[in-house]
Amino acid sequence: MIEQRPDAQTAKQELVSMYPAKLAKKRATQVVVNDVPESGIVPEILVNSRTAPGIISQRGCTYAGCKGVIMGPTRDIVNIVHGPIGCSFYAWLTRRNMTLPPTPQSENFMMYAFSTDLKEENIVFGGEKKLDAAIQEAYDLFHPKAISVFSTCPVGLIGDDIHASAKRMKEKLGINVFAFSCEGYKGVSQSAGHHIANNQLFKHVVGLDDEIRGSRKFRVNLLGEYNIGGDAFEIDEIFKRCGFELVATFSGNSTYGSFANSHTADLNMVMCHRSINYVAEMMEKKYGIPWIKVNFVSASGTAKSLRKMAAYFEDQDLMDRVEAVIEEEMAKVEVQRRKYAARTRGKTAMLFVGGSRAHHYQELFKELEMKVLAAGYEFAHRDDYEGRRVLGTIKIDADSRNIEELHVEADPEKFRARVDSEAEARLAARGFKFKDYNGMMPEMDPNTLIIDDISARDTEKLIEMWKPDVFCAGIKEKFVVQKMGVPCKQLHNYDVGGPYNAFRGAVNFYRDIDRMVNSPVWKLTLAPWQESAEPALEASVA
Amino acid sequence: MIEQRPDAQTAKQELVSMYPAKLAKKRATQVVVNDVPESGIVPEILVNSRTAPGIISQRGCTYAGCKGVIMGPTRDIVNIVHGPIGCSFYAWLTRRNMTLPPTPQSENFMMYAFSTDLKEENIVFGGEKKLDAAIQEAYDLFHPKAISVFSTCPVGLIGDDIHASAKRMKEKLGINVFAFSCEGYKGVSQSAGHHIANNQLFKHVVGLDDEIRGSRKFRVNLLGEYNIGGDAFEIDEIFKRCGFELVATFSGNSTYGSFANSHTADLNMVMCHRSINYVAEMMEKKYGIPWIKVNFVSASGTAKSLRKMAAYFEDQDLMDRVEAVIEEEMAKVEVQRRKYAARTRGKTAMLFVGGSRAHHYQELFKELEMKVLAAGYEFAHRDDYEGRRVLGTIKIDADSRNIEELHVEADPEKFRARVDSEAEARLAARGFKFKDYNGMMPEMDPNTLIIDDISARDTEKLIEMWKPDVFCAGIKEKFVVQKMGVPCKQLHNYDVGGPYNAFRGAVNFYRDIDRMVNSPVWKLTLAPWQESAEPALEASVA
Amino acid sequence: MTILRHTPKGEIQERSALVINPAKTCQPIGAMYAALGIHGCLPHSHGSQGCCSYHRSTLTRHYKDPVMASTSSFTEGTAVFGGQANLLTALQTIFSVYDPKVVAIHTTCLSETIGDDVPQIAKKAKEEGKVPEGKVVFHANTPSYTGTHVTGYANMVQSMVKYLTQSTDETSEHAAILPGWVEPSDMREIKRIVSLLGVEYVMFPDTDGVFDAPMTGKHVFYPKGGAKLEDIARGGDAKHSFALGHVATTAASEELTKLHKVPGTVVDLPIGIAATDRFIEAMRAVYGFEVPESLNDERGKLVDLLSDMEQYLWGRKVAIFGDPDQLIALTEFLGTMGMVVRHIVTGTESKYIEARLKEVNPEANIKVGGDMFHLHQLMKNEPVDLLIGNTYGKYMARDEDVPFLRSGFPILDRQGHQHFPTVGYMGGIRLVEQILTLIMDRIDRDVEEHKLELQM
Amino acid sequence: MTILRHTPKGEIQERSALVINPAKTCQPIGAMYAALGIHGCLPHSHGSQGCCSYHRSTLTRHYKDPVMASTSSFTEGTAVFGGQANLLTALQTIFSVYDPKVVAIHTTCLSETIGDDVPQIAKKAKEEGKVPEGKVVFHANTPSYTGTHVTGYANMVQSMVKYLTQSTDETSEHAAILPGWVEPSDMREIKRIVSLLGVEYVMFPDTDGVFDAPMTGKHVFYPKGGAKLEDIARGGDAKHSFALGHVATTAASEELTKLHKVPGTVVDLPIGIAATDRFIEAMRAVYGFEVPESLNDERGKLVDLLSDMEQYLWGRKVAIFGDPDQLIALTEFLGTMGMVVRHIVTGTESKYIEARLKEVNPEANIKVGGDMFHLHQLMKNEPVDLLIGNTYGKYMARDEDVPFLRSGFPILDRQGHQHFPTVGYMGGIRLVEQILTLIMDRIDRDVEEHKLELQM
Repeated sequence: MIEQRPDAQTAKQELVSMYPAKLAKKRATQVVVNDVPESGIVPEILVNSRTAPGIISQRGCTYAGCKGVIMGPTRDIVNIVHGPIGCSFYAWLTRRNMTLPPTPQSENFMMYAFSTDLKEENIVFGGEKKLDAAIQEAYDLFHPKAISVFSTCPVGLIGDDIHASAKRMKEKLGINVFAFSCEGYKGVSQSAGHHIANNQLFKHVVGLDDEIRGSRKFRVNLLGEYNIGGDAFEIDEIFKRCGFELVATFSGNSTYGSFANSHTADLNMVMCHRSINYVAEMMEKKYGIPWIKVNFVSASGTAKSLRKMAAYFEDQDLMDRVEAVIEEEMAKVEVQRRKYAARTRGKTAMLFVGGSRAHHYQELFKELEMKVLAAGYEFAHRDDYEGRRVLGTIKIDADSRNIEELHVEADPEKFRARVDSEAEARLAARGFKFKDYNGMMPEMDPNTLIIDDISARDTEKLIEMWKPDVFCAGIKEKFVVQKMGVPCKQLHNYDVGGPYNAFRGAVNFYRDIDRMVNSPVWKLTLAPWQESAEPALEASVA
Repeated sequence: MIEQRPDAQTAKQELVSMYPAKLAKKRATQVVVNDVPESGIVPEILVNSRTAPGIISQRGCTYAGCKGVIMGPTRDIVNIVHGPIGCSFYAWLTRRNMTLPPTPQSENFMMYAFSTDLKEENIVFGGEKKLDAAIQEAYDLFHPKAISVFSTCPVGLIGDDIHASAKRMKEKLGINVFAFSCEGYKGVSQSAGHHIANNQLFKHVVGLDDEIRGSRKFRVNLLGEYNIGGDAFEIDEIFKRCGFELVATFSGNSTYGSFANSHTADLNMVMCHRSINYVAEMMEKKYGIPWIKVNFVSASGTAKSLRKMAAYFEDQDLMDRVEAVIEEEMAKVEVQRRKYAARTRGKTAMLFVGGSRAHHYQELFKELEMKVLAAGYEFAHRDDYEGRRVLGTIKIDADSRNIEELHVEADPEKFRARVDSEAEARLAARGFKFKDYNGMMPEMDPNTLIIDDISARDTEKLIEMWKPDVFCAGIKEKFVVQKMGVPCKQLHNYDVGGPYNAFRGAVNFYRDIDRMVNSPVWKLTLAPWQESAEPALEASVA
Repeated sequence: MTILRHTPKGEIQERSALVINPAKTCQPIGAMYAALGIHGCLPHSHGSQGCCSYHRSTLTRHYKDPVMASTSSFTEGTAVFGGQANLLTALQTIFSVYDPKVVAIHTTCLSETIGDDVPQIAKKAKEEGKVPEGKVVFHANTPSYTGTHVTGYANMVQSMVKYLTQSTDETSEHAAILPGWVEPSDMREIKRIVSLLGVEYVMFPDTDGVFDAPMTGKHVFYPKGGAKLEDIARGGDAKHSFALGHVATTAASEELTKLHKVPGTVVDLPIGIAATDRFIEAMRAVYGFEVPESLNDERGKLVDLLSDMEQYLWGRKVAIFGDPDQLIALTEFLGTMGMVVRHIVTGTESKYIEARLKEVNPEANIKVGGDMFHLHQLMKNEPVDLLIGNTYGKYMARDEDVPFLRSGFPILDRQGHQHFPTVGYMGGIRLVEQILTLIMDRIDRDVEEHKLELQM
Repeated sequence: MTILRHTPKGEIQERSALVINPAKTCQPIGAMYAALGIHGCLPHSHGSQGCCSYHRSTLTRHYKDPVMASTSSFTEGTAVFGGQANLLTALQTIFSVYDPKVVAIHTTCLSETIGDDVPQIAKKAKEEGKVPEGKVVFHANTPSYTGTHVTGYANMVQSMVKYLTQSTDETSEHAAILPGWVEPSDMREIKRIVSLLGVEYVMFPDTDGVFDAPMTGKHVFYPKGGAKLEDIARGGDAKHSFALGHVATTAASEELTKLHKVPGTVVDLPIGIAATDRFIEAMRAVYGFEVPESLNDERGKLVDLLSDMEQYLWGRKVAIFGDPDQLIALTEFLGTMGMVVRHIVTGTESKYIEARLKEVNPEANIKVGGDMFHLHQLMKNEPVDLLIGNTYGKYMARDEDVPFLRSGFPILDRQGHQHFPTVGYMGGIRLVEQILTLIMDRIDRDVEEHKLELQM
């Protein structure tokens, strides 16, 4: 098929021209044929822009990004959704962020959905009293450490002050109560919700607990890892073996206490740059914790990230341990990789998902020796495509301006610079880079297609034109893609698969992709009589 | 309905007249309108007679009576069926005789089916060698205490000498191996198989082990109890509480060893008179163990039987314990009986099954204050209907003559009279009767119908005429009866119900019958439009 | 260890403000499901992106099939200035990009709070030529803060009657069937039954062939299934309408009477023997047909199964949660089976339903407008032998080690519901089979080894 | 503790004489089942009472429905002097008491060993007027000591062709369908499929409506179902015969060719996608029809289900025992599902089947002419994720704690098989649903609590 594929330029034209002129003009700047010149300066792409009303997009809302993605994975906070029942119901256990309480008695509210279930009278006369009552009822039943409140669309209009309510109840109950104004209409996608979650978490939780627990050395936070399918369990295991002390993960398998204590770490590692870089930035300003970009998707990425972490701490024993772990694990992985790559080599993939996975998972396809034909994000910003070098040049539009920018300063008591100027020099000399992210496009082949905020129509057209062997997206796309005879790997929830992170996770992914692209089921699509008018001879033998 | 029922004479005519003249004439002597004069001498009935070819009967074959009924319930004998595969397959776990091995390691072959699976070449050239080999293979795999062999129809004709084979292998393997010539064509029903099983068990097993185990006092055997649905467990529990030492049960929940040791008991109690009285007779002759008839079906029957057992031993403590148990249990039963009888009072039943249950279960219906309209046996003899008083007058027909009558004499060493003449006198004075069985008919109402070897046609006709509230029979009749809108209680396997014996068992039966005769499901038979041409008004309300 | 470890046993604390583990969701998803029962229809969610995304995701997880719907993608500005601009753009985009025959707009809590006048906006769109000739745009108000997903379904079906049915002068013999919220397989079965009765009919909505589309190598944007506009239109000329499920279809039935003088009968969902009998009787009252032998046979087979299996079902305790129309028919049917329904919870509030449930099960603990947290507390206080409800029941089922029959919406973790009906007599046979299997599997798992039975 | 505690793990001892836990039974029961697929037919067992009693009991336990058949009630004398007298009396009694249209006599090991000449006896009965005018008596030889219950079915179906089909001169377009031993529900489904293909047909035997009779308050001695004599007769004029299942129907197909020159195609039982495709292709080769869209849709739905669920089935190990025709189609279908069939046992010996099974599953442990004791040993040595077979498999399933799909004959402890087909594409959907449910139930039972999944 590959040879019959129209080239990237033609394909782009085909995609763009499906839309009315005005929209087509805009789409032309959101669909880019990749080009990676020496300079490394890839073409500019229009992103983080409103989806045209009527377009069937992958995107969700601010509430989903705030409650679902960032706050969902924390097990011991009672998350009350303030609004009509739906939003609480839809966000109930529908992501696969796992949590493993240390004991059978440990608090775990993740399997519960809490809502104020606003009714018409609340919309008319206000729901603040009901919210107070709901917080009280939750407290009386569960006596949790903390309760948080999430407002949904109508709340923003009826004038409930959820922050006032939180403040009131915090004083009354003597536990931490805080709220998120994450109405669904804010921003252009989940992205706004991530930012809002980051802000409130930083404001109300981070820094509350100064006690140093566990090892005083090699203390790190992992940001932007959500423990889908148990990813975090794999990473934790590797960290332990290397000797890193993981203080907090934002927010896979996390607890309220770990957030409160997270400022005692000495390094922040950002995995999903899009959803969490805000917290990293703020923690650096306020507490002096530097951050680096890491990626534990793929075996090579994991090895690279571990080395970078070790390098930062400039400790020979640590580096040796890390090398030993990498050597042991890579040996095992390579055996499997060879086995599976032999069955996947040369096959093609497309990735359209999230804010970092569309990038990170390309590493795994490389390890499977597969070719990525096209990719794009659902809610990313330009830096996630083109790299942080463009940060300065991004113009802030109305939608982004609506999201609060916290003003953060160094904390008079708690600020501690982790890296003095010599150390910084030494590291720089070794080519060590802080807060360094090149984005997706520079790492993709030229003449691949980069599509931001892909639509259902785009998806269909793209598959028709380029017939990939596997397509990565979300639940809303999955069965559209499979109806077309192409297996679809969900990269939000992994289709009940995973873990896919770190070394063993990589092998899990190899196995699942091999299964999908080589499954006999895709050959059953046509019945014999649909393939040939002539009945099979075999059948007529008496 | 009851008033519309034709009277018994008319009903009998209706039943008999369905058959061709010759057969009708015979049936007229097998269908009897009951009459119980002062004398207690009920009308004579023709029974244990060949079923006319072509008639759809309840009856099975000799093999079924021997392998299925008598030998099936013993857990630690490997029972090899010598013949084509079918007979072994059909007798595989299809009765509900339960067994409870003392430990997880204890031998239990009951869930296994063993067959020599005779093929054409064996039929032509003989199967004796294959039988030897099969016994050897069974021994090599399981090393059981004993192996027994059952011959099926063709074996009788091809001249295999299964007894010679058994003898050979017994000598070779040094374990007990014995055989049953229970070809299906022998006799007129399962009854012949019972007799054959009794004979071989007595010849080859009973009396092999003289060691007295357990209490030396109040040692009893229970004959003709097969632990369907756990009946034996109920009886055992009551015996323990009363202080009886149960040496052997023939053959519910039994073991090879208990048979071998059974001659050390001091009293035999016969429950199913039909299937087992042969063993009782022979044990009395050879070992001096007297027997009495008992019945643990129904609470009153259980109380009566326990008292009789205690009376036999003439021990005041025993009698007191028995009375205490009866008092305690009857109190509980009576509460339940009242509750259920209030819901079953006046309802009607019919029983057509086996060789004793059609009689014993009438006790339970009496306790439910229900009326038995008709009953009959599947394979009984005249004494089971009319009482043992007729034994002398039964003429032996060809079919019965074909079944070996063992010639038994008092064992020179092991014979021990359990009851001396004074004791006998004392007991007699108290009205205690040995080997006393009055049969079913004297205990039934006049103008009920007694039908031996009821046919499918009779069953249908009888239900049409007399519309009982519950019909008791076997699996082949069950769904015929229920298609007619009448619940059918299986009295061979209890429909996965039971235990029904002793006190708690009686209550189980009350509950199940109440459920059946009062189930709403029988009112669903007709759709509204089948009940009235006029649509229900309710439905047409807008 | 338990999963729902914070759910207490013992005395049940009343809650007035906090809902925990809802037994319901919001109106728009019901409107979306109903709208997809029109052939060539694109449902449109007038609100924020998230609503549409959530509804599509939930329906997709339930059916493992594509679910297409569009949204007005509200933003901060829209929330302030109203959704008219967005809806106008949306309609233009939709027709040019997705070319539907019909767009069925439903509102959301946001657009309702804002107070957008959807009919007026739709009118404007037509006037501005944003709606091509021959294309249809209609709407239903489905504020998420009143009623539940079932109400949303009811409102959308009522709007179908209101906007899409027509009456001509010619009188006609056909029936209008208005099914409640049931599975595509159930819609198919209802049509089969009505055909067997020999009654000509139109039925809407009809999701048969929409959510259970074949795999063909192509994505058919508008699946073959769904009620055709012209058939829906004929609803106005129907001789009589038969609405199945009081909560989901009464509004539509009454609308049809009001608009086109079509008399209507509202019956329970035809689940189980009695309810299916009543449905057929209702039609017989109007058409006076002879019920065909084949249907009597299906009924007879169900009765046969029940009479033969009664001993396994009799007296077993059941807890059930779900939507009201299903609960009424199911609890009645469970009673017919001889089972004892102990706890009944539905998230949908309705005096009528409460009364009906009490009537069918006077003994049971009934909570109308309750949640699953409450049901779980009831189950802890009085254990049952079987739990019936949607997939969210699985956590309770595992914690309490109770056999669990998936029923209702959503079913996210099993397959079959879209293919095999539970309505009608054959559906009853399937239900009895499923319940028997659950009960027997549990017995076979737990019974002492020496009591393991070979036969039923 | 285990139930089958004497079944050893490890090296498997070959057995030459002793069969333990048979995966088969004897011919006559198959003949009885087939004969009941003729409307108004009373099967007659020429042998001892016990045979007939056992066959009726087993069929009754499988179907929970009446099973009527008569017997020659051999006695000691008969065994010596032969069964002629008994059969003559039997026929006279049968017609006067039960008034069947047809009596289908099958022999037993006893009458075969004696050497009774049944056709001659039947002839004598006619001559002596023991067979009323217009009544039919025919027979099949079914010696229990050769073949298995499937052979008995095959022999009886062959006898139907031999004795009951006729050819006239008029050439005809209709097909003769000769189904293998499948359930009444499958027979019904096969007829539905052939009707959808637009081919006129006669089918025999046909147990639809025989073993799944409705509850009506009456016992219908000869149920409504069954192939009518006049239809069977038309088999001789068929344009082509299609026999489903090589072991069960090849003899009948060849007989039809031999007697009436009706060309025949023998295909596998249409279980699963590929086998159903081949069945339809075979008919298309003769009739050249366009396969209707509705059937393509059913196929597409099955493919859709498989493609969406593939991840849950892929690579799971299966052990299966049963009858050869089922095993071939099922193991092929399990392969299509991505499952790995490890152990296959059938009691029926057949070189052809052995070759076919090896062809479909070269990797599997295949034992043709084996028993369940052997299968259990294989399972102990290499455990599996799923066991498929008749009810007798439940003891192994519990001992090894393996999910168990009841399939084949007999199924004594579950319901549904008589009502819901497993043949054809819809039957495939049912099979996949059942297997998925077993697998997911087991995962939901065993998985650590923090890994319990909400969704598939």
